[in-house]
Amino acid sequence: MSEKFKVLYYVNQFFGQVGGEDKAGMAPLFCPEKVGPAAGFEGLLKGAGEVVGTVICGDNYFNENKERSLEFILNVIKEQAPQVVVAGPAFNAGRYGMACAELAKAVVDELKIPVVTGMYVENPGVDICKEKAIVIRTSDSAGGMRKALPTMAAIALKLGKGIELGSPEEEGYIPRGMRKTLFVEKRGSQRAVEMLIARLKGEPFQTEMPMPVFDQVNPAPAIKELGKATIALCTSGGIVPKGNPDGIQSASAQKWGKYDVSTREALSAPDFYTTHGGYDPVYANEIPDRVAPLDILKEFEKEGLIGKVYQWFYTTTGTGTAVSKAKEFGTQIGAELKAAEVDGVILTST
Amino acid sequence: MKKLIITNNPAVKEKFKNVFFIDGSPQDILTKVRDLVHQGHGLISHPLSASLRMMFSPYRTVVLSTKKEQIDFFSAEIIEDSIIKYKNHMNYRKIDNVHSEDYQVIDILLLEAALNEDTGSW
Amino acid sequence: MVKEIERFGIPIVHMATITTISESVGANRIVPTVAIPHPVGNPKLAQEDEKVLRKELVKRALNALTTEVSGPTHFE
Amino acid sequence: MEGLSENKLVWRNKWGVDILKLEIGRIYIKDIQLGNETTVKNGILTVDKEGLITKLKEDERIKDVKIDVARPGEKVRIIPVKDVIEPRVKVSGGVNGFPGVTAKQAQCGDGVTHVLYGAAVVTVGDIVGFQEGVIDMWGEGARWTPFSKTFNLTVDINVVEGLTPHVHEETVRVAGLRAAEFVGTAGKDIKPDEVLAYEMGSIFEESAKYPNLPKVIYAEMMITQGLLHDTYIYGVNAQNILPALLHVNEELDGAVVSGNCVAACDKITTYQHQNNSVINDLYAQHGKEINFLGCIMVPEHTTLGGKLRASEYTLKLAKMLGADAVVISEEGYGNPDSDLLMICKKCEKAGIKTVLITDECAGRDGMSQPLADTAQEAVAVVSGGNVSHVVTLPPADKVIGNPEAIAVLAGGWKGALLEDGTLMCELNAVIGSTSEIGFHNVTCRLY
Repeated sequence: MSEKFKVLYYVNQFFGQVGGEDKAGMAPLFCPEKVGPAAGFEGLLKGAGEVVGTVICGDNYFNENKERSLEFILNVIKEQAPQVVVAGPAFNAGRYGMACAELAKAVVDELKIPVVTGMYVENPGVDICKEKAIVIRTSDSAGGMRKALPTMAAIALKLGKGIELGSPEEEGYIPRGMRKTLFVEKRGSQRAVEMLIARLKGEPFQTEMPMPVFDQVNPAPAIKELGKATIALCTSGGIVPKGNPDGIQSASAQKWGKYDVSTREALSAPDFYTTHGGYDPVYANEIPDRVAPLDILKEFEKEGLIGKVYQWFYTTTGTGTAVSKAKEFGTQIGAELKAAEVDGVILTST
Repeated sequence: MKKLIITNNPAVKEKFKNVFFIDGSPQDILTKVRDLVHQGHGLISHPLSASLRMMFSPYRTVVLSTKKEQIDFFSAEIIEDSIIKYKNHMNYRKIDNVHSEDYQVIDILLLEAALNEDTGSW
Repeated sequence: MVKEIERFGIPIVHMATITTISESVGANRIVPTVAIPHPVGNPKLAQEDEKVLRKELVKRALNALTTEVSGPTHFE
Repeated sequence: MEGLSENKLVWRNKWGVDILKLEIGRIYIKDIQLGNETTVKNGILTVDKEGLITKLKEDERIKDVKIDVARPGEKVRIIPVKDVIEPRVKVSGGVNGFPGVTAKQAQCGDGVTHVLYGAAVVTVGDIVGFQEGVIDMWGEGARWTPFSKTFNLTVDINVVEGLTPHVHEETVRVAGLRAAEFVGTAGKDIKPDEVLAYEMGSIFEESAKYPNLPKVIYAEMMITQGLLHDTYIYGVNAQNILPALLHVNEELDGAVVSGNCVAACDKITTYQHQNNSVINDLYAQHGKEINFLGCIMVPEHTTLGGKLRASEYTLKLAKMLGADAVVISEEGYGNPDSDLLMICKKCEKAGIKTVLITDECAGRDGMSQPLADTAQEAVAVVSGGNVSHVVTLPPADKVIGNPEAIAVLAGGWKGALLEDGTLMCELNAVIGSTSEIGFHNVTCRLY
């Protein structure tokens, strides 16, 4: 069996048995041994693959030095030339999950090597990499390791041998968001009638085309003292500084931007304009405050009607942006506003 | 009842009055329609065709109502969705210019059907 | 976006022209605005009048933020 | 009116009210041969080729007709397909042919009809240059179209010069129907291998019989937007109708004819109207799980006003009939998606449960969101597959129709026509591949 495929394993400082939180700042290193979960992994590959080494990196180091970390790790991968890269599982650990996810994305995009990882479904890393890597569904704590590894190994085995993966349910991974066209036993009309009868009987049924879910959030309590409140201004109308320094897309936005407006009286032209591709930009470009009314908020701040306009102005474009992206933006922006103790938010949309 | 026909089909321009002709792509037509809807015009005809093959057409004609004070939300949602859907298709398809004459003819026939259908003056 | 920010317990007011979308994305405090390309402006007005209009709309938004609501509410 | 009384068989049930009773006798066809007479013997359908050509050329607008046969498994490609029609003959009740189109007006859905089951007439010929629609009889392509399993008599129509597109379209459409009628007569005196009975009383009677079963209606949307985008009911162009209520038997007996030939993957061919799978599958549950009330034929208009009107009217008919649930099927892609969701939303809001059948465009890699329009109310949707799914079709030994149309398939997108004739195309070019009446067994799953 000289034709074994090669697997490279990635773990954080904890699973790499270097140390706990105190070692989270360690830079990545390559270790030709099989460390932590990598140790038992080879056995699960049933003699078809071998683990050629382990990359260990501190979670904080990775997240704070993403580019440097990726450069190092990608170089190791190039040298070792594995057929499959395995990372984690990260369970519900946010920083570890983000590291696995960013690594997975880079490896798939740049090196075209398949990656298997494992995460709890609510790990923020899932959304980052599930389209690129295979993310198996794990429990939320390391107690699920014994269950996770065989699932990951089974997938690694298929990837290593170039065998097509089955459905997410069969293989235990989180759906990648791919609509796969396939044949089923029953014709469509039959499936429709069965679905109808199940609905009529109040039995469970599964739609073949799930609609995006809109859940409702309980309203946050009102601001008590407006005169002391810090108000943040956000827009999905794509108002950006001249030159669009962060390259916010005109549609299907992949990112948001924040700009310091503490010294500004208004979002005036030509310092600001709209990059939004979803409406006629003429009016917004004449007076950007028509989309995001910083001018009025600043006046109210002066008058003492409100305590303060928050230093940062947040912006993105709303058109064609996937629900999952909008959600991601909201979570990131919300976390920042919460940390900054902002009391209320005005969000304008075009 | 005045209707406004937005088109990039030269044959439509020749044959009809109240035509706003744009020398551009179907995408330009949809963008212009969107801007006009935002200004208060309503959609009379749907901005998309009913078949996949017509997505390849170099021509697109949309009928709008006269401008109203209040923006028609329904029209605004439809044009927005239509643009997303159209772009989604054209990401990996290209316009079929080889048969542009035939597309011109079908475009105008579908327009005539739409105009015949809309008898009201709401 | 609206929902996710509100999830942090911060009151948020959505100023939007198509209020049906506003509701469907889960906004609880909604201020209907002027038009899609210029939600809080109106190029037809003189610049001073336009400012008055914008002031009025932002006041409505602040009013919304200081009002307790129990579900999607329009402030008109 | 003559047609109505002629040969009409009237069944009476215990309430003594006229009902429609349809018997479909299937004669299994195992092969088609071209010859000098039109007969069925031991399951072999022989078609009088010259006789058929002469018959079709009675229409002076037709210059040439080419007749051929494509059998399952043969390395044959048919392109561009305009329509597929099942050859049938009326044995008793009603009149033979397609009332309002090829025959005088008569009630469909009553009496005895014989079907040459397993055979199909496939019309070929382009009215405009960009037509597509491929049927491969073998290999990979055959998996994707239900019409690779039928023995196909292909009718390639060439018209005289100078016809307007409308007249050209009508000529080809009617020629296909006439050809099916001509061939179908071979089954008139043959004993069917299988007899299907379709019997349905009035809505009141059926509801009295099954008081506890939920009442279900079928709303069938049809493309009705102009040339190459039309559907006919009893010969009436459905562009100008209000949604019409049909007895469940009528469409199964030739009341509905397709004039739509630009949406290869998800159009409803005449064959699929004659064998509408939703009607058949609902019928199978009638009296068991559901009380199947009827079909509402819903036109898909181009105008928003028309869409609003048709969706409201459909809801009203459903309410008048006391429907508890409705199956809604779409035809086409693009603006009809709006109609589909409008009807869905209105029905759900009125407390009528819906199940939708549609197809989706999720991009070549399947990674795009399938729909641009979304409605929270659409909780039960059947997908006929991704129209952008790419299939690789190896070269054929023989092409029936216009080989140049193959280039059209590859021309409109970044597809490929390789030197050896291998073609990569999207499912949207393959006839019936992503059927929105659920005629085929393709779907999409989230991976």
